Amino acid sequence: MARRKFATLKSFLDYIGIEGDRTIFTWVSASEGERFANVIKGVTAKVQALGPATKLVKEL
Amino acid sequence: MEKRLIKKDALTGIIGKIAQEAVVFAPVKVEDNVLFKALEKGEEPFLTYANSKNAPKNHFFPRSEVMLRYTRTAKGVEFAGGQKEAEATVLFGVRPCDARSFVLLDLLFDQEKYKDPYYIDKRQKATIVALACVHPPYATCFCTSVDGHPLSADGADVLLTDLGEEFLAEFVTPKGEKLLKYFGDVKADAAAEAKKEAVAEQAAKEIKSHIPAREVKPIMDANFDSPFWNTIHQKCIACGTCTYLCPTCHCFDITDEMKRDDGRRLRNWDSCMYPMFTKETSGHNPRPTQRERWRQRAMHKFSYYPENFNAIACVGCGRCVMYCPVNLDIRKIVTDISKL
Amino acid sequence: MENIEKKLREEAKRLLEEKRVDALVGFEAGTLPLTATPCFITSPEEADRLVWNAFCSQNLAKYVHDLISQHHNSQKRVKPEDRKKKVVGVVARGCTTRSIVLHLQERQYGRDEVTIIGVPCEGYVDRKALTAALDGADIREGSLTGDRLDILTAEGKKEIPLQDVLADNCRTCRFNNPIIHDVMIGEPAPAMPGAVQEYAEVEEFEKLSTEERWRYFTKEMSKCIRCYACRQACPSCYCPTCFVEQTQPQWVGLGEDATDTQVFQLMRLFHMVGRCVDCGSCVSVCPMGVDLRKFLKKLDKDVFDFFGNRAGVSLDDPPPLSTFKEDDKEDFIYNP
Amino acid sequence: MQNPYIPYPVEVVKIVTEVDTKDIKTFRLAFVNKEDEEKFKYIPGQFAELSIFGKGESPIGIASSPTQPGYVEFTVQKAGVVTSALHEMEVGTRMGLRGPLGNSWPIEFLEGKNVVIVGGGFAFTTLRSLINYMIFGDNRKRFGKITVVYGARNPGLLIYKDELEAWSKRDDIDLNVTVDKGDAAWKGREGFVPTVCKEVGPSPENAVTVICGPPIMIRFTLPVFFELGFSKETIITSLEMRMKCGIGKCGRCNVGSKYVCKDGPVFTFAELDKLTRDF
Repeated sequence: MARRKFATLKSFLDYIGIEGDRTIFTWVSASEGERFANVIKGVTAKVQALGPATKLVKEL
Repeated sequence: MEKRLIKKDALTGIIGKIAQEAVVFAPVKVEDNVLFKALEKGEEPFLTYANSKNAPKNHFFPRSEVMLRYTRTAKGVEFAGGQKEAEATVLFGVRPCDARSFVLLDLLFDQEKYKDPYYIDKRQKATIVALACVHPPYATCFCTSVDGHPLSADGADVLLTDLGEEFLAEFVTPKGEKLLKYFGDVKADAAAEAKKEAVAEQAAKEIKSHIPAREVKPIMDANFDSPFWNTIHQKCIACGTCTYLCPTCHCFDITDEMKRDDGRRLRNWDSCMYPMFTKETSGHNPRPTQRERWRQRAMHKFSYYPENFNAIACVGCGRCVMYCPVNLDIRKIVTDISKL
Repeated sequence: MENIEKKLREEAKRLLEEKRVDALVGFEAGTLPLTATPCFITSPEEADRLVWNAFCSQNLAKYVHDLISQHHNSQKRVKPEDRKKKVVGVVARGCTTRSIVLHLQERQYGRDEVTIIGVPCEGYVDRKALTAALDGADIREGSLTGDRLDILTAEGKKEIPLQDVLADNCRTCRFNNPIIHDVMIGEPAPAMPGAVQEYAEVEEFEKLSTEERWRYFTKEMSKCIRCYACRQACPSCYCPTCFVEQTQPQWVGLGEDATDTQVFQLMRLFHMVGRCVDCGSCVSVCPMGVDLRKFLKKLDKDVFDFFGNRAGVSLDDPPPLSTFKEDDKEDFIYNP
Repeated sequence: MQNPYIPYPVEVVKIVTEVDTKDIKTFRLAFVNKEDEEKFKYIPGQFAELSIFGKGESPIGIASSPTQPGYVEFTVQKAGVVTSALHEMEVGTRMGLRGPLGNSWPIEFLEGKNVVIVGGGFAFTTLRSLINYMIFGDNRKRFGKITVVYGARNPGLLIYKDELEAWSKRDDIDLNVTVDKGDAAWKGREGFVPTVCKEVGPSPENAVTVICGPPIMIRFTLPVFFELGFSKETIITSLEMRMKCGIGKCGRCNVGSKYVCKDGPVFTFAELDKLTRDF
């Protein structure tokens, strides 16, 4: 069910104009240390490529 | 009182000139909505409009405004009033009903004790140029039932009346007279005034919607617990459309917001139609259902305001009637109450 | 239509006389020309107030939910053996019954607590489209004859084809006849021709660039005045306390900050995944004309594309977000 | 123009946990700027908005008496966002204080009369302010007999225990403290406030009753006083409503045409009778 929610959420955020690479989902088990590291590296790289988020960010 | 006649096509030019010296608010067509808003560069005022969807009160009492700002420091929180000093503004093309709403709001925000500096500052620095309703625009207009008139100058500093070939500009207050220089030097003659009289009479006749607003106060007071209130609210969906579009509604909420060490205290519109409006921390709500909330809205406008300020808190613009999503018509409610 | 109205009144009268319903929600004529407004009827004599026409816009399932849950609350402190049952009758078109199906799936009330008087539907008039078609002129008088609206405004007479001012959700409606009913009035209505292009608008929008889509989203949301009419009119929005009104923690600011409005709308919209029946109520009640449907229809489309589900069209389907299949879409999952 | 929405900066100088359940505390606040104290001149029965930046404001009755210079005290029950934040605070914290707001107990009307004070639970705060005001120095001579009936559900929920002790030793104040149900250590009176009022039986002769407590207590106590011969004009209470601005603008705390924040919170029952009831 989580998979269904994430599938629609990612698609919807992309649809309203939030870059797809900012909404990332994956499964990582506690035993998959290396995979976890790779995921974090990959996500960081994607987000760095996009630069700081300005959409939906509130400034007082 | 100074009176001038101006050519019909001169209005846009006048607004342009005023805009060089003050911020001008005017009706503007934005997609399908006519909004009363600050004219931005290159934006054309829309002067053939009926009335704006939002009420011009928004300028004095905005949807949201900063009351106070604060910062968390090592010494503790430091704070200061967050009020920006208001700029000189001209509200151009306000309909007489909406102009009257300013008079009603002044009664509340500018009382002897407890003056509201946010409202008063903007109000004092604004000049109101009203545009008379030579032909009242909507079948739902009922200003004449609530002490208004389609050609009323109540609340206005300058009143413009379309006399067919030209506009009559009446400078009703000293504040209004400061705008004289923009309106040329053709003084209005007796003929123009006579014409205005005739227009005024005709315009009032064109108002077809009448409600017994002045008569209902004692009936309402006596019928606070009447079963009448048990059914009228049923279809109300408890949205705030009527109150948010109303030129006289003024209820607000105060909330704090923080981001890291900086924060602000805001006042935001609130609505007596919302269940949360009076809900207490304990969970107790003195107005537990839409029945009490509707009664409050009706009583506030037609009983409490008259009692406290000797004025009905309604200008008859008809916005709540036209835009209520479920057609809960305040005119019908007032009329029905009068028959109790 | 007139025939349907006559039958509807007879049926309503009968249900009330036979005490098969305690209250009935329908439409009556509004106080403005070319409008209808929700009404609540509890006695057979009142049945003659009922109307059924192209101006009945709201989704009455909203009231069904409200009435039944109010009744449930009122019974909470009553001993089980003394509890009374209340049956709410409702005049329901396709989308209204979809909402009822949804309520039943989400266990908001029992099937025996609602009596559905099904009516065929060929779409309702979008008030804002009508105003736009009249260039903002005030409607003084109006009537509907067949497919033609005859309107008198301050500027004069005008004829408008009904088709031109139907609500967008009606034009592309796939379910204009009741999904479930206890009584059906009249014959089922013919299918709406636009149904085949149900998602055309969404598909067009998907083709825009990310920034163009974001610009459109922010522009539309900037119109919102946070009156919550959309939420209040929506039969699927029935949380006892909306997240906007929660204070501990406060999820979203209450002012007119653009991001707060965007977040409010985004959250509300996303709560509609698999739950929006495309009744158009939120759109029709919005005083500012925010294009909510552009976004809701996307959720509808995704749920259909991904999971083959359409909200409230079958009592046997579980709600799409409370079930799953082994082979559900997972191409979106990141795999470095 | 004085901005009535801007609070005065104050510092928490003392915190007293009043009850066993620890959810009622008294906060003593001192003005950061001495001149603000001068501007914050108050009368017993008034309230103020306690302002916690980042959280909001909460209207609370003033528990101290103007005869206690140098600080202002508030007794606060932990309930909502602001009061919970307040309960987290430590001595030395800075916050804001806005007021004084509302009318007050009608001191002039009470002068020369016997005063009966009836309080229940944690609503005793502004009554404490009034008592301390009346018994302070020469003030005492301005009032007749002072009778106090104060009740709580159990001994652990009585607030201002030290003061109750001190008052009980004075002979110019008839103090009757009661609890609904006592415990092993409780040697005082047991019984509900209405019953105790009946037992104490104050004379209505030249007397005024000031009553403050939970609605249910008020509902059952009122008939007792009517029976004793008090008129609606001589029974005074203080109302509570959800408030925001505190100055009659934000539009939520009205009872009929009167705003609890501005025209109240203190009303006589004769006045309340004339108002359309919505509370």
